[in-house]
Amino acid sequence: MALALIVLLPLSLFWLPLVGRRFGRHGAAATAGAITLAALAALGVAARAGLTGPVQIVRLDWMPRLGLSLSLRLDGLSFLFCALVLGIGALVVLYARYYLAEDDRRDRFFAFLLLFMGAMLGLVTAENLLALVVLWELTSVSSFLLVAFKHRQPEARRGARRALSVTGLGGLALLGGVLLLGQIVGDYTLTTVLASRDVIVAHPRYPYALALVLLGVFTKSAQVPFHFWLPGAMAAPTPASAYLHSATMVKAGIFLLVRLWPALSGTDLWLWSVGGLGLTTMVFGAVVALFQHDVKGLLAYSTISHLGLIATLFGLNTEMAVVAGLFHIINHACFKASLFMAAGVIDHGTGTRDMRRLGGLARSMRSTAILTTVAAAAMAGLPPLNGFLSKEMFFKEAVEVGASAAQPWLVPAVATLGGAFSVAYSIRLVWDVFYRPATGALDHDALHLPPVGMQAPIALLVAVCIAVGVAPGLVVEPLLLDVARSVLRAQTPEVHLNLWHGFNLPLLMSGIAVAGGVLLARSRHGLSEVGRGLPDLPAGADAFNATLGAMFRFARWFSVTLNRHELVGYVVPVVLSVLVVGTLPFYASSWSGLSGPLPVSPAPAALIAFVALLGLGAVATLRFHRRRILALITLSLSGLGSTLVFVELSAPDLALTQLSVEVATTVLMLLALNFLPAESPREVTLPRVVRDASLALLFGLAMAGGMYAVLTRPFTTIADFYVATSKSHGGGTNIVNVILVDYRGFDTMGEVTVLGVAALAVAAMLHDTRIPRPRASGEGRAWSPDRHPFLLRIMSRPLLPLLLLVAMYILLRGHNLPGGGFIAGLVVGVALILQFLAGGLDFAASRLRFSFVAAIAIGLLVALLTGLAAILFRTPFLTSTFGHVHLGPLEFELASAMAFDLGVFITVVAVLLTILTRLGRVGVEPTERSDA
Amino acid sequence: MMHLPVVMVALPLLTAIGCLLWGARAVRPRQSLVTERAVSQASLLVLVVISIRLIVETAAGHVFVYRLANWPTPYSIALVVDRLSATMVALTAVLALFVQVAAAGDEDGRGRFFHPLLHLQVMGLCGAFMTGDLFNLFVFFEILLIASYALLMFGGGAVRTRAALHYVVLNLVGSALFLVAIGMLYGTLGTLNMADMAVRAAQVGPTDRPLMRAAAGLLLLVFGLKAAIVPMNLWLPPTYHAASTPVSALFAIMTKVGVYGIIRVFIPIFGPDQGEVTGIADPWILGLGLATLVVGTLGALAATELKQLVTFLIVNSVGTQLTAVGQFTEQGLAASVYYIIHSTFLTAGLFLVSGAVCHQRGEIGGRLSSGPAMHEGRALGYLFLVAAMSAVGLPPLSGFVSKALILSATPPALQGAVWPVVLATSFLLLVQLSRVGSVLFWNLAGDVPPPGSKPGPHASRGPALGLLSASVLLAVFGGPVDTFCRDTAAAVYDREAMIQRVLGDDAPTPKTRDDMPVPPHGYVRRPQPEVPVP
Amino acid sequence: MTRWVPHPWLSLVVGIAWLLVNDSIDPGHLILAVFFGVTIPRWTQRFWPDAPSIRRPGRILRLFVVFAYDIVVANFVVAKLVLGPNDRLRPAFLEIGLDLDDPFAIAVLASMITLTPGTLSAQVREGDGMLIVHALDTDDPEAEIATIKRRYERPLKEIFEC
Amino acid sequence: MEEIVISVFLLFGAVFVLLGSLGLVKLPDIYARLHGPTKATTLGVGSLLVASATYQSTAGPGLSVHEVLVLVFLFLTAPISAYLIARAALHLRLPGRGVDLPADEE
Amino acid sequence: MEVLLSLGVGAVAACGIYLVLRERTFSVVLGLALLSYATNLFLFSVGRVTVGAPPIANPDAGAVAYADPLPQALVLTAIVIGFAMTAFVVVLALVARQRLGSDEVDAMPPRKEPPG
Amino acid sequence: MLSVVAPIALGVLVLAMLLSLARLFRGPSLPDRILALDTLFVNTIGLLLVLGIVLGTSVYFEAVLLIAMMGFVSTCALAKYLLRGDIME
Ligand code: NA
Ligand code: NA
Repeated sequence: MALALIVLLPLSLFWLPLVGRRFGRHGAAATAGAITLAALAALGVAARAGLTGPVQIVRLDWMPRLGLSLSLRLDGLSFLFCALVLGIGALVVLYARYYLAEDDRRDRFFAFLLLFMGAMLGLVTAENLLALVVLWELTSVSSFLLVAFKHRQPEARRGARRALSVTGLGGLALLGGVLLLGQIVGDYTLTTVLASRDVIVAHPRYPYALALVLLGVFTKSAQVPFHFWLPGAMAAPTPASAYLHSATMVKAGIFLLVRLWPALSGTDLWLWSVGGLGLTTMVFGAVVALFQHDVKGLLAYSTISHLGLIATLFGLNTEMAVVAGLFHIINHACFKASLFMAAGVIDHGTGTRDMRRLGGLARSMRSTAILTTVAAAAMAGLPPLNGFLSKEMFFKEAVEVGASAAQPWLVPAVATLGGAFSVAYSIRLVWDVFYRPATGALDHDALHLPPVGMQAPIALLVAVCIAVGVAPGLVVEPLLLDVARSVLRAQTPEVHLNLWHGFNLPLLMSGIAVAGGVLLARSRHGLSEVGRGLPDLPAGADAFNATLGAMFRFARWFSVTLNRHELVGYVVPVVLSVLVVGTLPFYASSWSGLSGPLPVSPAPAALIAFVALLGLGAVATLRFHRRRILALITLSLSGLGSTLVFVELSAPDLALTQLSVEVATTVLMLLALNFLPAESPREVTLPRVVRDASLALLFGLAMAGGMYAVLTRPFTTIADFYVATSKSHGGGTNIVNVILVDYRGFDTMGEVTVLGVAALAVAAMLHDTRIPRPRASGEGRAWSPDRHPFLLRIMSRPLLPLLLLVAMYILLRGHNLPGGGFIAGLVVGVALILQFLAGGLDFAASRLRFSFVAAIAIGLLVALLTGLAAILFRTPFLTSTFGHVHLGPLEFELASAMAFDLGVFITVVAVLLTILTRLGRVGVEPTERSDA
Repeated sequence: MMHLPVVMVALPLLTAIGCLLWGARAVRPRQSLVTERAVSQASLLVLVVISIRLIVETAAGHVFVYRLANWPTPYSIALVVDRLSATMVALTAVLALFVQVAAAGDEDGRGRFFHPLLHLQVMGLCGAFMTGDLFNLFVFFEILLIASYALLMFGGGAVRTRAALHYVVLNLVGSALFLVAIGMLYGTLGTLNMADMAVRAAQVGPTDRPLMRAAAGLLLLVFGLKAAIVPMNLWLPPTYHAASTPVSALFAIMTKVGVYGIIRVFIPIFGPDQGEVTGIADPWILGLGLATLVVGTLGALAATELKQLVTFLIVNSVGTQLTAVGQFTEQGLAASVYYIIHSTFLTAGLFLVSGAVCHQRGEIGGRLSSGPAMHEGRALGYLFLVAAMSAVGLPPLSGFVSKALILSATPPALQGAVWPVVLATSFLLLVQLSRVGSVLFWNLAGDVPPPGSKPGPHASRGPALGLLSASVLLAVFGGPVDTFCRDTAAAVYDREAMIQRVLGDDAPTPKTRDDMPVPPHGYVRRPQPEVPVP
Repeated sequence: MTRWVPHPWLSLVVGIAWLLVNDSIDPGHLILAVFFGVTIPRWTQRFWPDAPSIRRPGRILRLFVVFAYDIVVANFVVAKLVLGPNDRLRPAFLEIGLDLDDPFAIAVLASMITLTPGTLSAQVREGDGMLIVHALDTDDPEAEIATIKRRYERPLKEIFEC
Repeated sequence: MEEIVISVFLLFGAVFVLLGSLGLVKLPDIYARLHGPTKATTLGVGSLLVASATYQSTAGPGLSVHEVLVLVFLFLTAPISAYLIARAALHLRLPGRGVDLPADEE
Repeated sequence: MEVLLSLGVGAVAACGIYLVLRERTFSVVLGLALLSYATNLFLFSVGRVTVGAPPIANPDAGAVAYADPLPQALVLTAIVIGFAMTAFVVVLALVARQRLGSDEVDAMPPRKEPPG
Repeated sequence: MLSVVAPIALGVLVLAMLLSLARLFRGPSLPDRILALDTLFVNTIGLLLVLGIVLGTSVYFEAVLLIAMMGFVSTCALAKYLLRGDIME
């Protein structure tokens, strides 16, 4: 429980500081501090049981089938990191309380800080690897928010983004690595994974898993070549840098390295990748640090260097090196956090962190100078400070492991070189800031001296550095052993930490390093020519930027240049895809699948004529498509051909429908054509015409081929059921109509809905569209003044009752013979259209005084209610019934489907009226202005 | 209880009718809006409740087989509601409710018939998600398409008109191809019910294989067009970009219809153990999914405008879904179901946030360059942060969970192809979205919002919050949701059980046309009053 | 009566047409015929507000016989002209001053002219009451006009305008 | 007997329909061409309708007179179509061979 | 018969696709209409083609005596839906011409207009 | 007898259709083409009547009725377009 509280307190209450501002100026800081201390207390309670026994685990299943559970473990290693996170966290909160005293967004800062703290605590206590990844990414996100805290500054935004990008990349890789590990082991539980080293290492996918995990580790811990985000992240407020970028977040990578050390280490691959890259990073960071001008920049590179050192130790595959690495984690956290805070004090006091402007601060900032000097000495590895001890251990391991290499001197030499640079930049830091004569760039009287609250955390950390250095056996050894045991278990070596080990090779190396460091520091101006080039090395940042830049450029080219958002650009891929899916299968079968086993049947002469009409109409439409009215005529021709094909091939209902729709379409297009150009200009580019023609031809061939392939195959179908039951069970002899209103009435319901929506859409689109009528035809001919030609106007009137009668006839007989609500609706619609044509819109519309839209709704309602009525009889929607009705001398058959058909009928009429009258109303009398 | 499936279709239609009739009474178009809003919202709430009921029922193992007009399957159209259908329907209802609330601020008054059209769109979606009949699916596709055309044009304007023109023409071509595909399948299998198709597809001979492959390819193409799969992805960004904000949020579910169609066709009909047609399109689907994922991501990188970016995120999400579906494993499908739920809410929420951002930034709109402060910059910023994290797949949100599910579902043989693409695209999105968030919310040209800009539309913040909170809830309740998704996927893969349920115990064997003079005994329905109990 | 059956003749026609189209005089269809005979003209009245009343229905039959005869003749005439050489045609536009006032009567006249030998109504000029007729082959336009007036216009005037 | 009646009407009708179309193709100008279809075709279709009515009455279950309706309809509409087309031709001032066009506009 | 119909449908479809690929909205509308003729005929024909056997049930005839009614019902639905779509796209073309100032399918909006 | 005459009539009507079609394609004016289309509709009516006799069925009657009606309306619309542009003003 206490274990869970450690994590949950900051993670679930991170928003409290946002509220905490209500409790006074420093309510946010106080809230954050209280939460941190409470978590610290919880840690104390949790650790009371001791860290030597079996690890404590709490478990909460989150996504069990994925293998993700929220289980926490507390062992030596997680205790150490919890203690660092919370201990330094508490100090940082205290420090920030003063550092950000003037910032009115500090409540947010503390919230983000708590969020980060919680994520970090969860990460280091995670028992489930997937949960670890979750929290790992959360540290990246909260760090992003912290780095960008001063988001008005471009470098803050840039730094934050870069940090997030690089660590996010690592996080994704880690996710992959963890998933691989989980799949290899069969479990994401750390306990199981740590016990499965032999399985993991022997698995063929071990290299991939390792590579992915290490990518996460290296990015997070800023190892070369992924180091470059860390200096950029220095744009964060100093308390955040001190916390995240020295003590905690960057150590998350290192933490994972140790965490998985028992499971992944011990192979050459591990040695070379972790050790090799660590060593490189150590030297690189140290060298670059020397030539930084920004105090925080120097500290950032120094951090990189020290993280490299720690990584090297873990890479060496020896138990003692692990102990040394763990020790250095503690030491580095102490001195680097204090140095960052000191940098903040300097920045806070002088307004600059540029070492070229600073100088001579020892006098005015005496206590800071002393504290910084001690911490820097620890960083340089000078006795009697903590840094010295762990560095000695590092040198010792370097010598021992290096001894087995082909060039036994190489590793120790490189280590010493790193040490020398370390000494050099430490000297430079202290010298340039405090002890050299003032540059004159600063007004020493206007210095802003740090409050005690900012000094105290530094002093406390420096005191720890000294205490550990002087009395390691007393102060740190028990903890270190507990921690080491949690990693190394039975293999934990005997460790005795002493300041003095006697004269040995490591001591000699230290001596050389110090001497070299002093030398380097003195001659650094001479080296600065070399140094100036260093940060500009084609290092990670540039490569990263270049890669991303290229990626963005490629993306723009791919998405913008290649796609001009033209209709053909959308349609042609579809056509091409049709050609591929339509021809590839037949091609693969050597075209044998194209023709089925059935023989073709002879075509009746009439059918030949009708198909010819259809085809000729289409070809003529193509031929005349630029002369639009003519194209409409030829389109009707094709439609007529289609109608006749339906007639010939035993589909009377289809023929009727096609025909009526055809006319309605023609009227519609004529209405629209009045406001469109009468002719299309010739398209000039021959290549395009050729391309389109070939595509069209191939498409037509594919369709013909597909159709032929279907028609020449034998076939079994469910359709005979309809034939057999239409009369007996559906109450109608027109099988197609019974299908439409009964068997598949649901389709028809949908179909009339589509019609209704189309009408609504047209009404909505044309609601406020008014277009001046053209004064003359496309050829410039004036319109005839005869608005409503006489004979049509007069004779259409007696035609109307006749046509309505026909419509009623078609409506009522549809269930048994060709016809039905849809066709009847079209007939009525067309009959009314005739009135519009003959008498004009105003004449006809003023005689139809009802809302067409409401009529659509009513039609749909009738159909829908017919369907729903079935539910009242406890049968499914649309279930129909029929029977003979006897009314006196009358006897007739009624089917409930007829009510449905009536709904269809009403809808169709209303839809036609809506669409055509809306379209008819678009035209307005031309004004002078519209002619211009 | 039994009628619940059809209510999901009938109620939206009834609501649309009601709104139309009410609206027709009003003299001025806006006059009836208040009532329409209330009716529309109440109806959507009922739909949400019903759909949750459907989920509860189906989660308990029940499958609704609603034989419309009370004819036996496969002769009737049957609505088949299993876990997956129920999920999709619920997703639709909830999304529509949020969209309705968002639009009820003032967007719905900028044109005519918003609420009827919204309900008709919902009707089309629900029908498409529930129907067990291929041609009926076509009909519902058309309903949802025509409603989407109308909604796309909602609010007017030249940009919208141009986008609509392209979208409509392209989809008309697509609909024509759908009919051809249906024709080829009917002409070979002789049936339209998808369960019956699965039965008959397993029996086709080797000579019919090319024809079936072509038909399957055409269907893939048709669904791919709806879903915006490469190479038919190009239409989506300009179209969704042009739509008004609530409409584009609603469109977040449109692409899922295509993916859903692929799931329903390519697993039971052309899936495993189907004789000659086994796995007819499997490698294609995975390959196209990965390609879509890449193309969507590249588009997101190239985006210069916020809403445009979101549209590419949709393409990206389609690719992701297909990558999961295309593995053709139960786990892959489970992951994709989870992802579908996640991405629907996420992209819809992102659209609403984007709409508010564009609105509040005044003239500069959603352009990804330094702009003025926003009235609600802080709130919108946090909403965007959550959305972006979820989109990238950063924990602890549903985006992370879904990516973990997809990656972990990938069988080892496919990991080499799938993992690098999924991880790399996630990384690129991370880079781009952090850039975008930083530009929009941090790189401010001034402290005060632009003159003349208004803080509204207020109504969209609540729905955006609601939609994005799904990212949190789906992650928090990841365990049960994951279990549900896995059961859902298992049910989709359990072809035999589905066939049993849909076609009943006396699943008819194919009859040749020559030997069926009278209706076989089992088919006679009347005068049996009893309804086939699913 | 006029409220329910505004156009008795039309109602009759509609009713008969219903029976015709259904080929049936079942009681059911008779009822439907009455039903539609009442409802359809009633509803369509609005589109034909100024429908003429028939004053002398007895003349209709006679006119019909004349007309039917002319149609058959017209077809043979046109057949001959079609099959003959084109350059033998003597086409002309005739302008007929109308004595009829009722628009419906004029329309009926124009229609009859179109359906009968060699003539075709091309335009009704409502302004000056002129009917313009295209004659396919005529040597004496005036005689042609006189025939038309005699055979068709006068009976129509009797039927519709007393 | 019926068969002969039907055959005669059938042939007569078909030939007149053909004549109408022949006139359409052969006659020299639009005004002349209008005569072919409006007259010959109407009568031709009328004969075919009679043939059909006779056939359906003898072959089918009962009397078939509904064809009359089509005939009525054709007789009502043919002049209107012709009128409108002529009107359009006059409006377009399409030349007629050997005639002067009357003044178009009122 | 099968060859004839296939070729006819193919020809209509080819003309339709060619027109859909044109640059003017009206041509595209024509193309879509042709395309829908072709697909409707295709769908109709897959029920196999029969002359002189309309599916009007006659209790005396056997099942084989009729053309397959199911595709006919499907095509009827498809025709109606096609009409709705045609109506919409025609009006859309009109509105596009009005708002974009040109009837080109790819006409650009006349002036900058903020989307959304 | 009918079995001989009916196909002949059918052939004659197909010939008539071809002639109308020729006028439709040849034009030269739009009224010519509209007239040709109108004639084609009427030809079709005849053709269907004969087809009904050939196939011994009456189910084409509605098609005949509708072709008569629809052909007429589309002719009116086309002609009115030539006259006024706006066919429904
Ligand atoms: Na059509
Ligand atoms: Na006519």
